Amino acid sequence: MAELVARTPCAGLLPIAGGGVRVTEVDPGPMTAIAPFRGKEKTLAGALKRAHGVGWPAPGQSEASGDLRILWFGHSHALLTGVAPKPTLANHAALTDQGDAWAVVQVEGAGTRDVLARLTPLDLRDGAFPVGACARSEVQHMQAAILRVAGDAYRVMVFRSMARTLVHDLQVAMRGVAARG
Amino acid sequence: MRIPCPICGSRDIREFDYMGHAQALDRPDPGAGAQAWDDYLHNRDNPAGPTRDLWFHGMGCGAWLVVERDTVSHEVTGATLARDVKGGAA
Amino acid sequence: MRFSGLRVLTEGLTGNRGWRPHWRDPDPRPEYDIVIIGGGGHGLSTAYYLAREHGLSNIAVLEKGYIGGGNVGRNTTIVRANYGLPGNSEFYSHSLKLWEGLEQELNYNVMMSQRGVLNLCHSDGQRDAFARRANAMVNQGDDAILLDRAGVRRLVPYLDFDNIRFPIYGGLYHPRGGTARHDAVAWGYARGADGRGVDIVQNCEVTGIDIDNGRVTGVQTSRGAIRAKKVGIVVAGRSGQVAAMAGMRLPVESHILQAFVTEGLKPVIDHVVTFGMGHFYISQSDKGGLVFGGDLDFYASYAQRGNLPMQEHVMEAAMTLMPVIGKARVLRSWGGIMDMSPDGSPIIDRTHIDGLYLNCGWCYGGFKAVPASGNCFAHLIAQDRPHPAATRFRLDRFRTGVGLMDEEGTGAQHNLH
Amino acid sequence: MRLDKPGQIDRTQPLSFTFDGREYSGFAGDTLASALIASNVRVVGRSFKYHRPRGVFTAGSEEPNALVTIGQGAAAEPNLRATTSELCEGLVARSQNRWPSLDYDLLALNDLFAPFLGAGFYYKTFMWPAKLWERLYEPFIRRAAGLGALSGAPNADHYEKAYAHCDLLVIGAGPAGLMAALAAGRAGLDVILADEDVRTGGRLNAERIEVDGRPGADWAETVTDELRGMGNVRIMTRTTVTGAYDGGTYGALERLSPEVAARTGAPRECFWRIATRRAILAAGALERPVAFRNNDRPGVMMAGALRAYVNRWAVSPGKTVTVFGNTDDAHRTAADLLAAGVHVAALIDARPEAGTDLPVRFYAGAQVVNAHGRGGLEAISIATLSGIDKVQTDCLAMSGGWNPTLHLTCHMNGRPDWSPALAAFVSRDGAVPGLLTAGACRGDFSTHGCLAGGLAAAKAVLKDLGKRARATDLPVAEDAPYRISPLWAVPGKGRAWLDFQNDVTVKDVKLAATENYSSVEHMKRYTTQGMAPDQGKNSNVNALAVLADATGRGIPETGTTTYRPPYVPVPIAALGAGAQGAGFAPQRFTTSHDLSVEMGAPMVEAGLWYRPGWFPREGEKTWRQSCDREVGMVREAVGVCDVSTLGKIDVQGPDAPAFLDLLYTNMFSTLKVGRARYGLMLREDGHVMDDGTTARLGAHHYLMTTTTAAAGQVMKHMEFVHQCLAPQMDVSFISVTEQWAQFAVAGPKSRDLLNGILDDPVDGDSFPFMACGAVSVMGVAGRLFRISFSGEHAYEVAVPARYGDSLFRLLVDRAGELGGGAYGMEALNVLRIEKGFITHAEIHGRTTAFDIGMERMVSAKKDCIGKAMAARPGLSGPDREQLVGLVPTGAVKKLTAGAHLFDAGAEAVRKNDQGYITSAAFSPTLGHFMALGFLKDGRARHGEEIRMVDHVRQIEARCRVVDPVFFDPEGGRARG
Repeated sequence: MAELVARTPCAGLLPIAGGGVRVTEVDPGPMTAIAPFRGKEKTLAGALKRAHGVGWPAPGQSEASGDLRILWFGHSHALLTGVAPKPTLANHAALTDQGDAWAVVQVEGAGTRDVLARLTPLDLRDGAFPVGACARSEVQHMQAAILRVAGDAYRVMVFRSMARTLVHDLQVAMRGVAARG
Repeated sequence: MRIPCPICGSRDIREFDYMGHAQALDRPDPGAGAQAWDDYLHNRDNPAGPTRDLWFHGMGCGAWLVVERDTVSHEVTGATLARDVKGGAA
Repeated sequence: MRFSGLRVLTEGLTGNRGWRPHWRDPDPRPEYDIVIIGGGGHGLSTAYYLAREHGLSNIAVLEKGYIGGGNVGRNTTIVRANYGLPGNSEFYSHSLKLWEGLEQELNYNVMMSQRGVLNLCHSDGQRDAFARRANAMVNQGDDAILLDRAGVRRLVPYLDFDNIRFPIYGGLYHPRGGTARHDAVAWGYARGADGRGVDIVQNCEVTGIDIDNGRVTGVQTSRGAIRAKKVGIVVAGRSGQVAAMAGMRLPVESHILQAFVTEGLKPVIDHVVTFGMGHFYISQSDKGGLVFGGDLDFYASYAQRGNLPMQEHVMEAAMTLMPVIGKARVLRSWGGIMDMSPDGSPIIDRTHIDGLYLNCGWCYGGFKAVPASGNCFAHLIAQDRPHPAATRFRLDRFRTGVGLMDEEGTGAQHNLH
Repeated sequence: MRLDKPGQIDRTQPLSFTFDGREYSGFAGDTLASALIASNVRVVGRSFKYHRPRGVFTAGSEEPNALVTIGQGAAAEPNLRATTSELCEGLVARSQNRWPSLDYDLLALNDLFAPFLGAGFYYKTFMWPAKLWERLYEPFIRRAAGLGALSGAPNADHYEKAYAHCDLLVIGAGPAGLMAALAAGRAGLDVILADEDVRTGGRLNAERIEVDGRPGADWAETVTDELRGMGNVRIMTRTTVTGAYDGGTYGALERLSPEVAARTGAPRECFWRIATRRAILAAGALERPVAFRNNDRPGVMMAGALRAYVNRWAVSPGKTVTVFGNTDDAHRTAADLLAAGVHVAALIDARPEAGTDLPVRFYAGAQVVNAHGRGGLEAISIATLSGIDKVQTDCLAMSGGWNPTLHLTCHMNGRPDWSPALAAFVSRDGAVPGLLTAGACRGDFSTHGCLAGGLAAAKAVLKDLGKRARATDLPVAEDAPYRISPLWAVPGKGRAWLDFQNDVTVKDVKLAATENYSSVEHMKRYTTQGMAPDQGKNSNVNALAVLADATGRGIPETGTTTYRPPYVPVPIAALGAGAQGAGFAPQRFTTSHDLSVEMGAPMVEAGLWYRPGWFPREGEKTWRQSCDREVGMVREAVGVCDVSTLGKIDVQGPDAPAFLDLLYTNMFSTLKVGRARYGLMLREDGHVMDDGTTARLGAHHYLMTTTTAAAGQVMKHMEFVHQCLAPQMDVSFISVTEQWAQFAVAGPKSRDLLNGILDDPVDGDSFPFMACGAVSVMGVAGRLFRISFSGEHAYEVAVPARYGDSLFRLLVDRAGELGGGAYGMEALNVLRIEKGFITHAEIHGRTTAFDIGMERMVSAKKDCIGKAMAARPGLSGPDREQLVGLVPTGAVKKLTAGAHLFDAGAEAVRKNDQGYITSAAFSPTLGHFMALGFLKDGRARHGEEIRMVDHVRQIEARCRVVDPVFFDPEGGRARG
């Protein structure tokens, strides 16, 4: 019997490199949006800590514990990645599977910030966007999330359907940065 | 122009959508009558000077904001989450 | 003084000493039959037609700055009659006919250039919507041609037919549409009105509207009180403020619309071209500058200037549609204040105050409306009943829902039209 | 000619270039202008209106005359300033606005007709006969006007946009800007120092001025080196800050150096959006000309520019130079020329009290009244108390004083103030929030003034931002006072130019005043003064002064026109970078895209998405053949269609039912778990916003669908309703459009197909019409909905998007085995029209629930968005156009969308208009065309014969009004 074969959002598009920057596709594992029910914010934070060892992220922040991360992801929700949420969390929050909704790429290398400066209006200076910071913003004209995972490494997420556009835009920016030497 | 999103901090207006005056928060009762609904949906003070209007941080956190702004100078003096404004009024 | 080639010649030969002011600068008199608030294109044409068609001359146009300093002096100069809905259809048709004789009527060359307006469509659905609009134009007696892709290519071969993000399916071509020299329209009407006895009073700001017992009696101004039997408000982006002087709250929100011009170039764009997916429209002025614009900045504003996101969006539309102009350089950007109405269509109506009339809500379609707006507003003021071409521009249509003219179909949000 | 002195050029690097086809050479460090001057090229362009020969006039971006086209083929760029174009090997430049050649320009005839071509002449003529305007006058004017020409080829170069963020943006890297950046950088601020020149230093590169006892340019170099060493300071040369925008946002245009721009992938120019907390404008000042007869002759140029050419580029535009001015700068110019060994024939100072120690022929209290020499300056006439002196000269340097470069302070509607002491406008503090001015652009013209001003501005910024300034010594430099005696226009006969580029003379401004274009804005618009590429940088103040004089007002009372962005012209390609071709908007691809393309389906834009139009099979020559076959497949076997682009929104929370009740006209709180229901959504103004089915997955859990087109709008609307109208509701929602790949499986054999892939087969009892629920698709957790947009027995099956490609391939394969296959948008459209289902062709923003026959869906039991306004009298009733079906009854069998409807026999004019067609298609099921449309009082007119007229497609047909559901009106096929 046939079976369904999984394809990643950037299959066939990555990796690419240039301008001191390398872009690879990341498989963050399961991704679940968590939106607390009204008045359940505190109990949810406790349940998260017990279930997965991370707290509720402050706006613009993320928390990591091993391969597991929780990202602040909007005015009313966070994104748990790297682990499927324990079902008990559903007592405190709406859980929605987002594991197939996003293309996730890692952009790293010395020129990363120059490349991203060509794509997003976000202030990525160290003071404004330290390691661990997570923002929703735009990348070119796409809704995006940007997470800083290390000094010169950022994760960029856009909707799955826009993976090609993201890779193309990164490529053009990388060429421009590379050419300046 | 930049808007101080209470959640995300100062952001370029390109991340936001504009709706209009914050009077849109004050939806009349269903039976308030034609004039009340006309005033709500159509008629505007349209001030030349300070105003409060509604912006949606669509490319950011997704929050609706009440922004205090001047329509002549474009100065932005503050922003509050619409749900908080609404909560305060209730 | 009548203008002609011969006059230019004789003046040139005699040292150009014979030229005279094109309009007077009178001090305001204490009383007029009619006071028009607003010395823009619409106000000046209203005064002109009041004098020309209704035999009235005891009229003042009060302008707080210099005449023609508002939107008539800061638009992208497009003239067209390509609307789809009843109300707009007959009105803009009327306006275009007035445009077509305007130079001769005013004895002032407003450089009305019927070079054709082309709207591009980018899907089957858009094409069908264009067909509907085009048929409405023909029903009205105006000209419309539905072009397929090949037809568009013949007309404007320099578009990027092969790589554009939203392919060009075809277009609605309106040959009688075109452009005009915007400032000259204001000046031509001013000269025509002045010549018929109208007082054009510049630097005269209206600060109050006098109302006695439900009837207007005059206005207060920075140059003193002026009595008037009838008062017309024609102040575009300032409509809200002026109407508030009469205790009215209008269905108008003022928004900024930017426009752009490049350095002078040899002829490259011969028509007016409009990009259906990007809110981008462009023509080339007789001086050679590419004149173009896009959508509103979207936030309420009185600043006559805009910001970068919309500028960039407009230029991005230009680059996907016609990369042939990529190396043209933007010389200047500016903004006008648009009186946005909830359905994107204007208001020419009486008010609840006797003798007080309102002309507003032009959104960003006001320039092409200048002749008919003045013509119809003059008719309303002089005869107290609407001109047949403007019967639907009622103020109460939003409350009743009767006769809404939402061409864009975007609903009652002022900035979406 | 090249002077025998060092200058800032590299003589070891000669560069060859051509101008109008002739070969010349210069050196690295030259601009095109300095290299042309070195090569004794005097005429570089023609003026706009009179086509007068013109020479290099300035040394900066304000240049009005030396505009050239550089490059060849698609790379050719018109209207570039030779004065700021870096020379590079092989550069190809051409002059503009002349025919057939720069030396012999036919339209130079215009100059002879000048008496007839004064300000606004065209408003007074070309009116008769009316038809000739478009045919004769305008084409001639258009060809004569304009400057350079575009290449005619699409842009083939790369341009770029980028963002930058800093604490302090310093605009201008002259003495003031360098000092400001130094102090701020040392104190630890993030600083961007931008300058439009290729190097820092500003006027220090152009003058023989010492700072701290050494050449100013050396001092600038040292400071620049220190700044480069700081991690917190970024120096952006070749970068012109073009505009000040709200909230501390600035636009800046960076030109890449020719050698970088030549590399693969490199941009030519980059447009920066800089967000900063504070800014210091240290943009210097622009020297202004004096208007006198024939002051536009090639060889007449600005004195400050001449000093730059002599001192920086070691070139002199003349062998015998004269200098004319009304400040000490005239003397400085003469001194620099003498120091460089250039002969100075005369120094003319308009100030009667002036004196000089320089060994030159000196005139005090005198004025140049005429410039002689048609193709280039040969002599000047000087009016003295004793009469007219004629002096032979091939170059006149003039200086009418300096205008602070305050343009950016006007970009937010700030108006400058007149300073009688400087005889110039100065900016008002606070004109741009967060921006301070320093140095010459503040009116401090001495080097000391600039250095001190820069330092003071930096200190003010540091204090404001709560940072401590580190000790920074103020270097020692000259502090000469600025003494000016205003001189705008020398009285006399003939034409004296104000706006060189647009050929506006003193006479034109006076004529404008005579004709009552006496407001400065009217004068500008009537004469076109200030509207040329230099935007009045060289002419505004002089023209204003002439207007003030002509109207008997002072300069402050006359006012100014305003400066608007950009400060220098910006290519459309830079501001629109990234958008050429497909870059204008993101492209969204479904998981079925690859297979659809493999199958040869034309992919059609649907919003940002791409969807297949149809799937051609062998032997099918037209889209209609494929479409008809696909419709038949669905009606008779099974079809598969990707519907993932429809918006899917997951709604959860205890108040989810109440929230949906508020959102939709109909009830969702009463929907059973495991069932789906069609919903209609209104805008608050009572018109239809969107429609779609919503499934109830749990007591507090729904899955909404929206149309593809309205997905984003609906999501935003829901956020508005929740956050702004009903924040008390405990509900949350999130888009899951991208999470699921969803396929419609439609047709009598749809269940057979599905049961082949579902781990637990479904039947009519377990999965009746409008059922929904979780299923297992070959081991993958999916969802199944029994909903139909075709009117057939149909399902939509959803799996996580990673499996979309795989599932689609499988479904298409299996469908093929059952006599079906994939179907595209065209078939989908025909199927839904046959069923009378609406799309945005019908709900186009002006339709009400009443119009589409759904007014009964507006529940009377509850409030909903749009309910109150939908009750307005104008939104329902017999005057409204209502949804109907139409079938052809006459000889013409085709119906077309966009056609209008009329009573049979009525003339097809607006007054008789009864409605229009929104959707039309050939129905292979029915065997004839069918259409949906809106007809006045249409529901009462079923059976009536009417007339359809499509003027623009030249189709007219008789048709009958019928119910909009053409096929299976009882709906038995979908339910069965």
